[in-house]
Amino acid sequence: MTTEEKQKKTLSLDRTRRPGIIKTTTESGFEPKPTAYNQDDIKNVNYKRDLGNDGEYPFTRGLYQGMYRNLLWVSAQALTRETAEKSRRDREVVWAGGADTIYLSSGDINRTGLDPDHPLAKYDMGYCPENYSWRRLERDLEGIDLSTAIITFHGASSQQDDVLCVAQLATVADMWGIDKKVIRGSCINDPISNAATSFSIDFPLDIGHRLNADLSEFICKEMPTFSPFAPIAYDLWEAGCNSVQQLGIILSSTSAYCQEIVDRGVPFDMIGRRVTISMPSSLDFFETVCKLRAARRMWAKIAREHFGAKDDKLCRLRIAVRTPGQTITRQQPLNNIARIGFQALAAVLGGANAMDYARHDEAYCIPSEESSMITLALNHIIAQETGVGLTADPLGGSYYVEWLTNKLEEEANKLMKEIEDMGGIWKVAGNGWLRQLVNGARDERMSALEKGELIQVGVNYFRQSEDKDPEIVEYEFENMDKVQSDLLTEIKAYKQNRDIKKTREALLTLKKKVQTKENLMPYIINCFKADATRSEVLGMIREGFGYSYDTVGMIERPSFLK
Amino acid sequence: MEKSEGKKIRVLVAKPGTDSHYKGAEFLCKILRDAGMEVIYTGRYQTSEMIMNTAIAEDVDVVCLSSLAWSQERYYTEVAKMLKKKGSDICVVGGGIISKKAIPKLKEAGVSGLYGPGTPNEVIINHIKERVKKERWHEK
Amino acid sequence: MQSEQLHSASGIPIKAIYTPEDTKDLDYDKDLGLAGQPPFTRGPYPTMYRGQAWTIRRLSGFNTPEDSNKLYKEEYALGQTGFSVAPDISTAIGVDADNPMVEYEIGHSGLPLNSIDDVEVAFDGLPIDRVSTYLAERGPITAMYFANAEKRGIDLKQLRGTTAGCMLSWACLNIPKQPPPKGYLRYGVDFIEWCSEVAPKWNPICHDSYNPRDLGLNAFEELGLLFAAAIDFVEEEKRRGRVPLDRFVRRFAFNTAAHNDFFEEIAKLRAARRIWYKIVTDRYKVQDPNCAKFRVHVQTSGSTHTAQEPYNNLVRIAYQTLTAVLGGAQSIHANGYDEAVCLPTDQSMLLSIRTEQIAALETGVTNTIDPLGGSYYVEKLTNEVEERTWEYIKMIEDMGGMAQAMQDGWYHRLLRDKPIERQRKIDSGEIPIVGVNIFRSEKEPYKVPIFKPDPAGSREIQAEKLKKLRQKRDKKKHDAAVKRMVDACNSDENVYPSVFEAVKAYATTGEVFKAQVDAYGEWPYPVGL
Amino acid sequence: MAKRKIKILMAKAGLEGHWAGLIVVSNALREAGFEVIYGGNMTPAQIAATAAQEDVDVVGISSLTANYMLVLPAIIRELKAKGKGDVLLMLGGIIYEDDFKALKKMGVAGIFIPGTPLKDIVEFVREKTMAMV
Repeated sequence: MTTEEKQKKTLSLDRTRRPGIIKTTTESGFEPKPTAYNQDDIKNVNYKRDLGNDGEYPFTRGLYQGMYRNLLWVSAQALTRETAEKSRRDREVVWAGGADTIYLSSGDINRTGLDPDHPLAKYDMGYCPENYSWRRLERDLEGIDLSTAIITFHGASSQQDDVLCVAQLATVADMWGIDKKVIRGSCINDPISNAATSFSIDFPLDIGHRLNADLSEFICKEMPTFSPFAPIAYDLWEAGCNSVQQLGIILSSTSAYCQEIVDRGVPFDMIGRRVTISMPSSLDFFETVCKLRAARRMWAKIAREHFGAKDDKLCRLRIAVRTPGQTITRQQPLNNIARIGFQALAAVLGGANAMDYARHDEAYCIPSEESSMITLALNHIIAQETGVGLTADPLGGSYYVEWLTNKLEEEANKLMKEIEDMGGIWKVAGNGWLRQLVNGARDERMSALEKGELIQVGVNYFRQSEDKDPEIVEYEFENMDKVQSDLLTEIKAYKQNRDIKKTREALLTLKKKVQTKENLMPYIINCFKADATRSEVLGMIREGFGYSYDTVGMIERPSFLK
Repeated sequence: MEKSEGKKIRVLVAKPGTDSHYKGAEFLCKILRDAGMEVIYTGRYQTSEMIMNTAIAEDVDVVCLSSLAWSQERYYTEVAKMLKKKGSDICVVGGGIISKKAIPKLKEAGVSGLYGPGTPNEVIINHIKERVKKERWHEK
Repeated sequence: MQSEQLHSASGIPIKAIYTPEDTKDLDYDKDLGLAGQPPFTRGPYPTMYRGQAWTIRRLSGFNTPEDSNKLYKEEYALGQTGFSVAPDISTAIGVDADNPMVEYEIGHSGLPLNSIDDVEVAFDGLPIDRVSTYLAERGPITAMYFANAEKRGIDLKQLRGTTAGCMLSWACLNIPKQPPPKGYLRYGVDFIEWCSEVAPKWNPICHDSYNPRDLGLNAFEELGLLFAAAIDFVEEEKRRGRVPLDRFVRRFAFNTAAHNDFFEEIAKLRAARRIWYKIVTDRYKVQDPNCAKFRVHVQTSGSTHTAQEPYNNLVRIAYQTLTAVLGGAQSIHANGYDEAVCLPTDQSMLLSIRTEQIAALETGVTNTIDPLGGSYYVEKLTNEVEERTWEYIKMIEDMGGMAQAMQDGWYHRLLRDKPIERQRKIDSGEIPIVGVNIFRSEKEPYKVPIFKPDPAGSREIQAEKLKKLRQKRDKKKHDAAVKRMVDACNSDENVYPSVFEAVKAYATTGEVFKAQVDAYGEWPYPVGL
Repeated sequence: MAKRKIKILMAKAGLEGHWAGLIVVSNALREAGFEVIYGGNMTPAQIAATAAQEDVDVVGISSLTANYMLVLPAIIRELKAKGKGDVLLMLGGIIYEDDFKALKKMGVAGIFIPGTPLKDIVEFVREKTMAMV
């Protein structure tokens, strides 16, 4: 036990009175007034203009009439295992347990833009699907009716990965002879937060910019029931950003991404219905609630005022919420169940449209089946036991909640204005300003944790000695050596047995098309159909833009492409 | 005279493999510098060979490996082995999300520390100082 | 998958959306006011958790006073900020450990406290002069506690804590050797009078609706019982006129259960504060508003826990805890997640304390006061709960008050029928319980660590102590003190001064209770199918 | 001839107060057509005496204070003494899994933890008492 902890301990043994709360500011640093809020604090609120009923512009109180009374949020559970068979086996367990989506999150290799046979991949391969070819994805989707399923791609902060995932999905659909228009789902496709956080490999922003627009346009035209993008404020939170920064950056990105395709002549009507963002449910309970309410209101105004949406339905912002893995502590892992519980409840009270939960054992292993089932039960307990879904926006009208919602909107608008004045979000993402902002936020949070201003119970507050074995069952990977050598044999065979001329032609065409204004998606899809692998596709695009073939600069372009 | 006390401790902070979580590593660099050590950061996407070569070229006392990917067990042991093979006595310290099972194997391979998230800074710093002191006794 | 309920857990119809329309009759100053201001709807104190977090306490105690003392020290080290003492059944019914009647009860679901010596051991080394203590008993044990405090040189005038002493929870425990309700009332009121004089900072009674609620009553029925019982006490004192009513009610405390219906539980606590304020000021014309503060200890509901997938209970406990926080409770007991599987392990004890700390220190819900105040839904629901509660109180008063309703068996018929009704609703799926009647997993359930108390031997230890006690005490002094106590019980003077003297003369718990019960005769509970 | 009604004595071993479970199960059994004698809190001697006097076929015991390992042997002893060693004995409440074996060995035919669907308990009794009628 450190001296500091000792002090805490003796202090705790010598409490003469209960302490007041230690941190009296919200996550975004607002200092609520010492007395209770009352109607004077929301004098300026005009019900019709600022709130409106459920399902009415500006959607502050929820996107749909009656909200969860009629339709619960979508509950997603990411789960991947070391082999396709195991992944399917365990996914079927969570589907049976009430998870609604086919949630495919890529691993480090895909996100870095490598194939399993890359030298840097040797030990990392196999922990995730490793869909280097469309046939691998096909295996994940085997026996699934694409016209009824909801497919969620989570490139986990690697946008090029989202592009390739959707391209592979489109390939599978074509190969199966399924109309892409019926496929429901979403991808992140957010190059700006990549640039801001570089949670994945630093991918050239000019490529990201082009691919983002190509993918969005392609989805809007070819897959109208699929979300073209879901800018990920979640990553911003993990990087240290508070609610104001999340709102300001993510809504700037969202409208920038819309602008891109509008500029390409796609009517806003085709985008408006699918606009989605991915928000974290951070620790601060009421900021999470208000953040979601503010986001809907802010976007509704942007859609109407900036994009001239006539139909209110086009002003709806869908919000998918994830509870942050970063709040999961390794100390006393079962405490995390309460954390996830509070974060999830806040999101539901804020009117989330989809939920995706961290698991309490994440600081030890990839989610075990047990932890996944507990989180699913948590989802069902909110939905079926707590009765919070009985009425839409149950907190609407609360003096504090309305005040905080206004405050967040006000501050976030300032940030959006600031970004606009500096030349727009693409500009500040490119010139490093955004990255600086994020790093600053990160350092602040780190030092707050260090100083104990930001409390993590069991970590920097009432920490226990850790000799006690945590009550969790770790998921264990089986026989990774074999999994990995099998994977290598497989990809070797795949590359040998393909019609190399066809592959070569498709890839070189793609590279050529980079110089044109054409949408690259069809050409990427052609490459996959011609059995090209991910890194080959990526390599051609990179070279087309004048970058090195390999994202980590270790290998040369394969000989057949020379 | 004893290196760990006289000369500044030189640390190489390295991220093996494709794991992209850099926050832990960058934060580690910061706190070690604040603790008066000389810190070199390899950045992400390193192979064991690259790490070993830098470590020897830079003549560091300690290599701190950080990874949140499941390959860490093999990378950490590999780096430790390679350094031994080269006759180097550079100590290898590991951190990240490490499964309970892996810990004994890593210790056996000579990788110490193995701190998970939420470890107080001074615990890491003290460990590195102690470890270096122990390994450098012969330079007295 | 769609939520079927369109009414709250207690059957209040819930609309799809609440708007300013629903609160247009709300008169802010009259109905809400700021926290610490009448009618205290938004909280009894002006700064609430910003000034002082709620007390974290868990009702606990097992095996022997010695073992329990260790447990209390452990809990305190983990950050618990108050002690909460559960006597075992033998102590609860007031029978000494060496009585064959309680052969199998010693040290079960609580600790035995047979004499002032046991109390001394149980609290040895604990800072009872600074931290408040809750005693789940009716008076005699508190007398021992006071005597022990005196012995430790603590000024009783400064002593903080609470004595349960509520007839609602005792009667529904359905245990033998109990006096009839009017006896309860008499000793209860005696105790309040006595405390208000010797220990004015002590809460002499905690009206407690936890047990009836957990047997299947709904939110407003719970409040109805709670206040009907409290009113009985005030009426009794009004009849006696021994102490001024403001002094009498000043330190009334309350104990409720937190159930699953999130907003109804919050509304319940807000409504309760407004109702109690009206009772004290409007009905009893007590001038000092401080006497009208509804101060409440909330315990999460054991009846909502499932033995299936026990870790799911951590979620239920977290949400129930949050309702207590958002509802403005002064003290909270988060249950152990494993209480449907075993007696709480030290791991589950730690987790429930942590759950409260996470709510208090990580979520920021304590940043402001009554954060839900003004919400169209919550304010409307608060009014709805209040209305129905008044009706329920009236119904009980029409039966002649709570004590009379108990005497007549109404209360016990209620407690017999409610669990059956609840079970029907669970079987029919009207009350959905995850893992039990929905999403029930067919798989082999995962294991959770188990704590198994071993009270075997507790009985011998306690019996031995009693033997020694009976030898060591000054027989003459003791017999005289007990006689004074018995005489007091059989007259209509306040019994507690004599109880205080008796326990100091080493009268045992059994002797004190016997004197009290004999004066009225044991009351046979009117329970059967 | 008409089947006779199966008689069941339902009681709490000892004095603890959590009797909701006992009432709920007793009621379910009665609604299922059994003749239920609701004993409430009883000592082992009282249980055996009533069992003999009423000549019951089944005795149901509820325990939530983990005192069952002390009480059940006593109950069984008393039952045998009263010549009712052959009754169908069931136990419900907070029962530790690692006691199941010992309890079965003791002669407890059915063990039911919280959350057991009532119909399962009713079914159990019906099945086990089939032979008796």
